[in-house]
Amino acid sequence: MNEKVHSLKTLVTGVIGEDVHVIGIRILEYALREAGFKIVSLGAQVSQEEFIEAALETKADAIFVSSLGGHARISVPGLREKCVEAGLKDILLYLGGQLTIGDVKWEESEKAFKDIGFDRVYPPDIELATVIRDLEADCRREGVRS
Amino acid sequence: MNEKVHSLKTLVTGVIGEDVHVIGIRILEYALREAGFKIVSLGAQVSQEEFIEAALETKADAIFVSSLGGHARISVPGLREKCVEAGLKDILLYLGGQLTIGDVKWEESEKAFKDIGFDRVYPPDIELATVIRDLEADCRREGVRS
Amino acid sequence: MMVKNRKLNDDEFFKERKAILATWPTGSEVDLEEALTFHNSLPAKKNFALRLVEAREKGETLIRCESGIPTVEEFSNYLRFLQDEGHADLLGAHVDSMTRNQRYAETERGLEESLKTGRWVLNGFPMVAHGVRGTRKLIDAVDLPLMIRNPCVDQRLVAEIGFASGFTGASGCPILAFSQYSRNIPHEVVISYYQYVYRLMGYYGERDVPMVASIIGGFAILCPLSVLIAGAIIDSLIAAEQGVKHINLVNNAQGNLVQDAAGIIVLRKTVKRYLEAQGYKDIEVTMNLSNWSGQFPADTFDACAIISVGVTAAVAGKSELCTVKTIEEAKSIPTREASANSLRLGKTLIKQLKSQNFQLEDKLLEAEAAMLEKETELIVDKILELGDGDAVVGEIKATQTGVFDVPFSTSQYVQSRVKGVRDLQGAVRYIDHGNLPFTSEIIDFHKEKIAEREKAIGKKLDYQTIVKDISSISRGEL
Amino acid sequence: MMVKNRKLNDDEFFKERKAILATWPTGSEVDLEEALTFHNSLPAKKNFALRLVEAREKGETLIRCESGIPTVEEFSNYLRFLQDEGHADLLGAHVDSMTRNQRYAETERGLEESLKTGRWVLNGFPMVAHGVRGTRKLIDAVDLPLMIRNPCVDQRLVAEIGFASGFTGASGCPILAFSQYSRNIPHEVVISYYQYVYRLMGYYGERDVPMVASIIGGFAILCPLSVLIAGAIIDSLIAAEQGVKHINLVNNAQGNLVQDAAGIIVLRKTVKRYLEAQGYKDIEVTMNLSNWSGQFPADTFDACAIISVGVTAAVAGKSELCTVKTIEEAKSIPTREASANSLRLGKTLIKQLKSQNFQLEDKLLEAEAAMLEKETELIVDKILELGDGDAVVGEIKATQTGVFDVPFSTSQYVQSRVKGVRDLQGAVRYIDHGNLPFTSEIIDFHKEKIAEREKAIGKKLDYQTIVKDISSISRGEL
Ligand code: B12
Ligand code: B12
Repeated sequence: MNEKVHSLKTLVTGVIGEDVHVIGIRILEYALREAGFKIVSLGAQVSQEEFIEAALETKADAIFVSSLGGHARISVPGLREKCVEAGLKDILLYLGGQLTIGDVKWEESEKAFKDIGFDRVYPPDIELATVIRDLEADCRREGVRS
Repeated sequence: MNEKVHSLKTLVTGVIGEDVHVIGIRILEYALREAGFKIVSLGAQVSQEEFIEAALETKADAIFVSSLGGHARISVPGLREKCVEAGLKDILLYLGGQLTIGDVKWEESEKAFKDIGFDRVYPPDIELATVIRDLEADCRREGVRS
Repeated sequence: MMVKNRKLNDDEFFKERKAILATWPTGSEVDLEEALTFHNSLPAKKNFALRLVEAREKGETLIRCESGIPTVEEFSNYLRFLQDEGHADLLGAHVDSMTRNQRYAETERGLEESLKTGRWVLNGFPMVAHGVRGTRKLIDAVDLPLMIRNPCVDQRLVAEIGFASGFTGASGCPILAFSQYSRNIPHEVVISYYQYVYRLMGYYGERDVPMVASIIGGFAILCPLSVLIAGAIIDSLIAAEQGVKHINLVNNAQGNLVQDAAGIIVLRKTVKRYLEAQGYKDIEVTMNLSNWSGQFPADTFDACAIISVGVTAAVAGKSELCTVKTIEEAKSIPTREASANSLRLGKTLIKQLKSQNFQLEDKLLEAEAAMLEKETELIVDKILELGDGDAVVGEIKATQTGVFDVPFSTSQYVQSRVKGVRDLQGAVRYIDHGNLPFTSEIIDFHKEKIAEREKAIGKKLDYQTIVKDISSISRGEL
Repeated sequence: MMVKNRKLNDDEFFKERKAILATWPTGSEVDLEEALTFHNSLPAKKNFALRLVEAREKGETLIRCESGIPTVEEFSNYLRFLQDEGHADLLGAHVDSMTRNQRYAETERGLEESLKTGRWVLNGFPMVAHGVRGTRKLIDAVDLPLMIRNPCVDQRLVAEIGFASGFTGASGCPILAFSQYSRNIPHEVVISYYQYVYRLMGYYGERDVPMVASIIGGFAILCPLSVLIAGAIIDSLIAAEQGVKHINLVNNAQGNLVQDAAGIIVLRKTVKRYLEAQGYKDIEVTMNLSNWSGQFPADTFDACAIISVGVTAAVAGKSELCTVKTIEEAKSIPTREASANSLRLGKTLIKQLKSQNFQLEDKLLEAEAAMLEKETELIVDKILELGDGDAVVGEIKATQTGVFDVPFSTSQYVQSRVKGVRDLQGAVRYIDHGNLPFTSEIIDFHKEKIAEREKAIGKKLDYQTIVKDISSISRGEL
């Protein structure tokens, strides 16, 4: 029963900005598809506008943003605002990868990205099962809300 | 001229206590012989008494004590006193090898061994040329003294 | 736009040049004549191309690692540290990925923030932001040659600034840039950008400043080697046509020593053969074995083991150069200490292996090399056939039709039907060869190798296996 | 005193036993029956001998490193750390060198000072001071088998205490102890002490508690391999006669992979052959490739390279066990972190190499092994001839006459005329074979190898070269 809560959920995925690291998100997409989600995969070097366009077009429930090169602090700010402007106020925003450069404390980094509107933020050694569990939980909650 | 100051000097060498690490002292002996010293080599596992006996017998000018296993703090105390008792008040006592165990500060360790009567104390990465230079200087000084 | 493998003439070259230098203010700092004078004032030992040739003559395997941080001052110290404490033989500057994508304004903001906070906000050295004035300080800071490390679609401005600053080589090549660093840029556009860069290198070379092109032909994360070698052959033909005289070929290690060493041998041999066959006769070819470039183990000492395997492959294949990853590869841009430590490990291991004339089992190596060579020739000959002898025309058609293809491409124009998987010895085999023009002998060989592993583990290899194999090395396995 | 290779009978054994246990108060804690019960309560996976046999059956190369610090509590944590963070396959306890020389009173003072100051005042684990009560806590602390590491002249009391505590193997053997750990103790005395230890192991074995003897036959710092292998054969015959059923043979790597791997192969083959020829038919033989044991490089990452070379030799020679030095070898007794790091490096490298079935060039390996085997046989056959078939009698005579001889012995009774030096590939050759019973074919072979290097460097090899070669690895060279 619980597993079915997300059977119709649609996710837009991509690597943001000038970043070309696609391997991680491809693997993640594979796992998400196996878990029953519908995936709209944009690939590498996706702009904020492209993410939003695809989400609007496919009525997506969440946007999965990947960033590996360490430029997330440059590439992701503004995405939540643009979503709100585009009428995607409640869309889930997930962020993962190797977000920053150097010895930045994870808690600091997580907080900073949550503060600018991401619902979930993950370090690179995250278990995919955890992501899926979180997503299922969030979807259920969203379900209640909508 | 200066090089000749030690041409007749005799040195007793050995590895003290239960220690069997002879490679270092063998190499040192080789260099000292090349430099013109007379070497009385006792080898591994030499007791304090054996060092003194050999020094007395050969009228040695210096005793070269090697200790690699880290037990120098157990094996060398008392040697100076025994020398004095045996009438070898002025004999030069040199100590080298890997004297202590763990992260002991070199200055601390050097001071401790000098305090108990060693004239010179060396860390394992010592250049043999330095030892020979020191020894030549000490021999000259001894020469003046005697 | 119709691109061919034809040398740019001076008119075309200088017209394009003017436009490129005008794309950002620091472009105006580039003065070719002044640059040539500067290069001529440098000792030969600071020339990357010449150092590689010397290594080949002496039978050396040199060592370097990747590095690039935002500020000139800190990066100068960093490079000096690699030279003095890491005993690096060669150096380079990794350019940040904003610059690689012409986002120069964002780069300048990132640089400012880096300077202000003392943190590395950019993931490399922003060469365009620093211009010739800043970049040349790197050259002055050390006694070793430097190469621009800037694989991306359009590195024309970076190449102009870097070469003018005293760099004597550049990495990146059309197929790598197109298949791994772009999503929707047409193939011919990428090639034309590289033709410019290669012409610029040729121009320096013709004026007695040898420039070396580092060519890889694709990216080896579970990519069967023959497509990469084929790619490198095509890109070498493109570089040579524009007048490049020094080519340093990269074989990207995947972990099986026999296959990685065979890759070095076949890459060297086939590139030389096709260059000569197409009339490029005086090209200096050297090799670079680059460490496994997929996900790295997080632990420092696990990483040391993976670095060791790469070094062993380099020596076994008699590569002139070995590029090692650092012990912090899985973490972030490495500190200078991490880089120097990795270099020392690599260098000492090279000394240990070189001085004993280390060799893998000959028969295995020969068998692997023979198969690789056959596969490579089939692909390249078909590409050249498609282009009526023109490598560029052929390559574009081949990619459209999947006659040339690589796994996990970032480009929407690449089919990426080709997929690799490890066999029982960890060598990468075609689990899907897509539309590559292979004979049944070759197809069966790969099938057999895969069947061997299937038998051993008692189940079919599938996408799940590919995913597992991609990250196996990061778990210490193969 | 006249010693022969003859099994101690129960009378002799128990009489000697009583005397030994009486030499120090903790001797009274040893109760053979209780010990057997305790061993039988342990799972098979905590038995060192059985784990090695399992590794042989499965084709594994296991890993361990040396460790030993003074206090029970800290050493228990240390060992657990090696197990959990280092992923060690096997463990051991290095005994301090005071205990090794029966200076138990000094040891107790050192232990007290260690406990008081929290500093490691002793260079190992003082097993006699801790007795069975203390030592057994090590066994309880981990899930892996432990071996006593206590090469020295007289380890009878340590063996009694260690085995009673749950240790399932011991290292050290007559030739090693005599030639490297004593100055003026007669050969026959050393042998007789070891006969006791081996009889004790046999006794446990006969009661279903397999004990493994780690036998090395000498010490390999620039010592040509054939004398070491010959020594190991003799010592294996001594152990087998006393009833030892598990022998783990050590080949001490000297840096040339072909020679080190050949050493593993020939050691295994010849020991088995001589054991069978002398009628010892049911002995389980396994191998241990031990890392270069001379001076180590001071730098952590240089040390990593030397550890890697050792591991590579172990895998190439298909050794069941690889003993690595630690990255702090040049410094002092390693911290548990340094040990675990070294183990992880080694283990990951083993995984990488094993899973690709790593092989050296076969022809080179075969040629090296063939020559080694010939040399070894000449020495051993001569020893047995001197003893009229009795290994002990033969070995004692052979050592007196230099028919058996090793370089740099600490014993005044060993001629040490034999000397090794590296050839052009870093393999160790006889620069002086002293009185070893070699044919002119063999003598010429070594001369040629040495001449090759002399030609290459343009000068005669001499004592200076030996000195240089002894420390070359610590400078990263070979
Ligand atoms: C492979 C690789 C490349 C390949 C990429 C190939 C490709 N097509 O993907 C190439 C060679 C092209 C490349 C280029 C560069 N790279 Co790179 N690269 C790597 C490497 C070795 C592995 C990345 C990888 O594939 N990991 C395996 C996958 C499975 O893991 P993952 O990506 O982390 O993804 C997992 C999780 O993070 C999570 N996840 C990821 N995204 C998301 C998103 C969401 C929403 C969620 C929930 C989860 C999630 O799920 C994934 C599956 O488990 C890493 C170092 C490392 N980690 O070992 C460096 C690394 C990421 N690269 C780095 C850099 C700097 C670059 C370059 C700028 C310069 C360079 N070094 O060449 C260029 C970038 C060019 C550009 N324009 O982007 C740095 C980044 C520094 C930082 N962040 O601090 C790293 C860390 C290397 C280093 N130590 O310097 N790189
Ligand atoms: C080879 C070796 C052995 C061999 C010795 C062979 C032999 N016959 O000599 C064997 C295997 C037998 C051995 C045994 C042991 N060893 Co040991 N061994 C080493 C090793 C690897 C190299 C030592 C060496 O030969 N160095 C090369 C020579 C040229 O250098 P050197 O000895 O330092 O000598 C130079 C200078 O120090 C100086 N010098 C030396 N003495 C003197 C004296 C004077 C007066 C002067 C002026 C200069 C001087 O001149 C020399 C020439 O340049 C070292 C680690 C390392 N350094 O890499 C461990 C090491 C010394 N051993 C160690 C230990 C603990 C032991 C054992 C107790 C246990 C064990 N690990 O097996 C036993 C000891 C048994 C016993 N009863 O003594 C420890 C000592 C710990 C400490 N001090 O903190 C070390 C550091 C290893 C470690 N990290 O644990 N060992």
